[in-house]
Amino acid sequence: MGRRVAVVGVGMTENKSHWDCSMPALYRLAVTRALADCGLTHKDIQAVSFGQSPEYFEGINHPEKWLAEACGGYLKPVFRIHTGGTVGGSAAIGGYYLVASGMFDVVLAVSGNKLNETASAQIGLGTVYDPIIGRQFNTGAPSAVALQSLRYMSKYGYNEDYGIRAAVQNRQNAMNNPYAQLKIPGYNFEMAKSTPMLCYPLRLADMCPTSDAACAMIFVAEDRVRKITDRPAWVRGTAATAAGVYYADRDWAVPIELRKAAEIAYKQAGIKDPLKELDVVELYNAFSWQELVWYEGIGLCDWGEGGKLFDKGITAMTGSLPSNPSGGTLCANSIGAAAMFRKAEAALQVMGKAGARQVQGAKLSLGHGWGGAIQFHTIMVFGSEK
Amino acid sequence: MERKAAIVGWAQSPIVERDERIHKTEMIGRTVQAALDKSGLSIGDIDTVISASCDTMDGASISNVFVVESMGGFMKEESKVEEDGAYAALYAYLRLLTGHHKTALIVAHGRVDTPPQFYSWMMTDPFLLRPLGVEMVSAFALQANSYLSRYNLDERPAAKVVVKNRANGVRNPNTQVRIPISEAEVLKSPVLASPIKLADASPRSEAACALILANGDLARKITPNPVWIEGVGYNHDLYYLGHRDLARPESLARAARMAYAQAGIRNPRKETDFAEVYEPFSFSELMICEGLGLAEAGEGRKLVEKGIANLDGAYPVNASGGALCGNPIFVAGLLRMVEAARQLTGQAGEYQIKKDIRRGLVHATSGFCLQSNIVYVLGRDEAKPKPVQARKQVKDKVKKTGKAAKKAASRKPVRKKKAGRK
Amino acid sequence: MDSNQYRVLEGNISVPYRWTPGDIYGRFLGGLKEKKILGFRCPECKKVYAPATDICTACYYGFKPEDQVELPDAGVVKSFTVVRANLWPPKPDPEVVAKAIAPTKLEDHPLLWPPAPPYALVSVKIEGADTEFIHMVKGERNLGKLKVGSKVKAVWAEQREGYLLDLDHFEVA
Amino acid sequence: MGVNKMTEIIKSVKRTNYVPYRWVYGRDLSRFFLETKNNQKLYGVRCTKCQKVLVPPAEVCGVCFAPTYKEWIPVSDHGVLNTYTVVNLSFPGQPTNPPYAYGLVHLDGTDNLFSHMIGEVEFDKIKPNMRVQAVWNPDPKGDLFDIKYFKPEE
Repeated sequence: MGRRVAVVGVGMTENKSHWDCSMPALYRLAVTRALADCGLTHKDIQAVSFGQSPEYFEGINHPEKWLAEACGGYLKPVFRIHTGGTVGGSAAIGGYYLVASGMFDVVLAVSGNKLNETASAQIGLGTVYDPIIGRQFNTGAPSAVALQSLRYMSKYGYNEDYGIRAAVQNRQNAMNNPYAQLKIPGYNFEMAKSTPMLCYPLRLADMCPTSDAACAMIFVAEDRVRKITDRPAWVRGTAATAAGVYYADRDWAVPIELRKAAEIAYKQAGIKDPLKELDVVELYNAFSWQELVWYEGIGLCDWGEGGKLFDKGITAMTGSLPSNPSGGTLCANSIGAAAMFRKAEAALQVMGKAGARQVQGAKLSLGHGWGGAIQFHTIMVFGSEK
Repeated sequence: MERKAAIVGWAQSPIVERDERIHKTEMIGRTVQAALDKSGLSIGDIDTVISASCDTMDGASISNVFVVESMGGFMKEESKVEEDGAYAALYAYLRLLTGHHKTALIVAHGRVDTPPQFYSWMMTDPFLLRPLGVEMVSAFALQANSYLSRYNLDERPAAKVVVKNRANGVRNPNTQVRIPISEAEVLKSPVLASPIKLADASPRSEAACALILANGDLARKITPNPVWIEGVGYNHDLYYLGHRDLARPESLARAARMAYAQAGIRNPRKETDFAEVYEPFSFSELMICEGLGLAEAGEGRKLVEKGIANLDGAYPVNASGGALCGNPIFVAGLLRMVEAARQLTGQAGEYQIKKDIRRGLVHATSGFCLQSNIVYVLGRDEAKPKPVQARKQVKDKVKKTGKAAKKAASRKPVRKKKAGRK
Repeated sequence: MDSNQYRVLEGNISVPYRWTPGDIYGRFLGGLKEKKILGFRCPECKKVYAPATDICTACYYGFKPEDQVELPDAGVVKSFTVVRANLWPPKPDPEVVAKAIAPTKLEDHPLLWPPAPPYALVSVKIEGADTEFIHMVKGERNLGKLKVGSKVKAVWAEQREGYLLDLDHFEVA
Repeated sequence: MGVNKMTEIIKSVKRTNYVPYRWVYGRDLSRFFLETKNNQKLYGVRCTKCQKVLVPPAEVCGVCFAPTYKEWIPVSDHGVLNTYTVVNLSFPGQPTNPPYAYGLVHLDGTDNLFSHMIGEVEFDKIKPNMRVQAVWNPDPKGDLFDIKYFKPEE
């Protein structure tokens, strides 16, 4: 199916308020780091797959028009993909297709957001809701995910502690990630549980921070890979699926479209039992409960079993399938870059370049992205082998 | 020439200035259904859906959230390119090239929920251009003046472009402005931003458009008249207007070179037969024709002055009337592909190019002053277009591949998996 | 259904922003506050960018503060357009905007609105710069004299805050 | 020429961006809200293929990609609260001042979820799967707030 493609370089910026850094400078920082990571220069880049989330975050429509040159896209083929929270994943998948199709050999995928440019990211997220039905009482993403979380809790009878515990596990993992934003020494269950309730059942601890960040990945065609690196991350499977908003029988706790994406990606990657075969997963858990829901979505367990899987400790750093060694989106969420961070972290793991958050001997990894009104999902599976 | 993927079906809603009686999902749903009907396919035959729409125009962040169901994207591999629909077609084409997908549906919609000035004003950076209120008309006017002063031209060639496109638009039942205009009327129309006058500018428009692409072998089963993508190129120039040479859009020349290299074209003027270009303003069409290599730099005017670009000329440009007769943002470029496909399959009716045509150029642009451009070379088979088969026969052919059946089967268990509510 | 029963929802999206200029744009805007036009010279290709930009695109060089050069506030018009028609809907009522962004105060985040015509958008090559500066020429007297090649000089605003319009407009010399 | 170290570095450019909109209801939603305004009744549409009933009405059934508009079906203004949230979070431009509760209601006789506010109940008494009913606004304007909110069923 198409040409084989590998990720050879990854560049990330720190997730924080970049008060000293304009948007072009932020993107340039991620891109220069990605180029340095694989020893290429901007001249080697043949095309750019650009991603950035909703315009109302920074108030810049068509941001690629302004920012592509800061990504080395001057007089190069550039297009922008925009799928909401999944955009980082969608842009990475766009980068994959640009190479796999045979059109280009070396492609940069870059995605980011500078959420601190707006007085509140929730204004931008609020405008996701339909203006005629829903925008009247929205509160951005937290309230929508609160609906999903409570549905999940009440449907399967999980108590509130599961969300908190998932949050704590991620926050503790984040201590190993130099790019994460929320790094709180000694973070524990009591600290998390004592945070204020913002959108029942979500406490402050259940939510992600607001970050500025950009992330870049360099995709290269099969025959160019070995000249650049001996530790590539081969793209083994990709999928981006969508459901809808008002479709019949929708159950917010059962993301059927994510299961579909996982099935597509596993088929491409030849994975039959993801729980056994995958070595590490990076999930877009912008809110704590989603960690459990996405376990089920990507088929690690049956519907409703996410909490039980978590209880077994399989997804802890010490478990057989660590989830979010980076701390996940719960510890750093720039939205535009977040889904690409998941892909990039997954790629770094199989490259063996994840530093203190490295899962030893990781050979097969999965990066996930979520967006829209809990209805878009992207998945990329990376392998250390073709 | 290797035949990789082709346009096998399309539909558009008629371009209108503004229709406040129809919701965007209604517009999209009907257009997609019409495209499926036209090609004799069902939604189950579609592997991937790529959309193009604009958050700022729709007044809704992630504008595909609420339209994904009406465009048939439910449980499909779906993505959105926030550029003109012609870029969405490019992404769909890339997906077909990999073999992961065999059919792709491209959907673009453009509504005027806010005046388009806001769409373009929001495109500016907050530090250097936004305080000046830079938007499409004044930015393209700045470019037009650069072009005119570089080549020492007056405003008459651009007026001739308007006359030509408006005359063509009269014949196009799907377009918005269908009133002919004279050169004198163009030159007398009120100045918006010199040298752009009201008649030089494209109107404010709404429309939806759907296009279906299929892989080589499948395309022939679906339609007797596939329109092949022989080459595609796109490129992106600098953002700040003071940083680039406005009179000669370099990204356009590069996009064209990339497309021509894929299609094996050395002389586009001789090896292609017509062009459909996205000209937001009359002056742009002259520059686009030059950028595409149809005329020497500064000599785009000769195409209109000598009647070459007319519908009955040696190289018709915008036989459909172009964007000057209807410019739905995010759809106009995709419509150029549709118009070229209509011409190549002999379905353009009143505005069908009479001479024998085999290959056409399609151009679309986005950003200020032709910043980003995409160029397609579309071609039909050597033989003349065949009469369209009865719809049912076509459908049976596709079913033989087992695709539709497989899709239907794969869907059921997904629905079953969901636990009952309550 | 009668056509007059079709409904339309009128509303707006109003967002207060605090855009970060960063080190380079930030210096350029700071220069405007002090009635200075600052440029940045790429050490690789030696081109001078005025107004500022974060990178020299061809070299993919990220500008540093030490690349800053001070330029005269005058230049030559390379291209222009005179905007005569008002292309915009009426300016919104400040109360409507204030309500839409509450509790953020409109005084802290003034409404962004395009200039009222007639004015000219001009592309000015500042003396000593290699790029062109897009700005405005205002006033009928200036608009009448405006040509490609006209020499122009900056007219500075009385109240300056570190915003592009601290340089109010250019006048034809 | 040369570096001028005294130049102030501007840290932020603060402005409010205003964009006006006219959002179109279209045929189905116009009719839906005409009924809520004139008759205080909720209507849905039925998918011509899977026969499921959708409220608010949609042009096509997303699951089947089949048209829905052949039937216009009255549905109950009572239903089951599928899930809900109590919002304490506040931000600029928020349309309603917190705290408030809203949720997804599975209206009787429908197959999808309708989102609306929840009122006339203490927040800690709201439970998923409780029966709720619409409270109609005595001054309907033909928009979503023709229903003021849903309250626990009497």
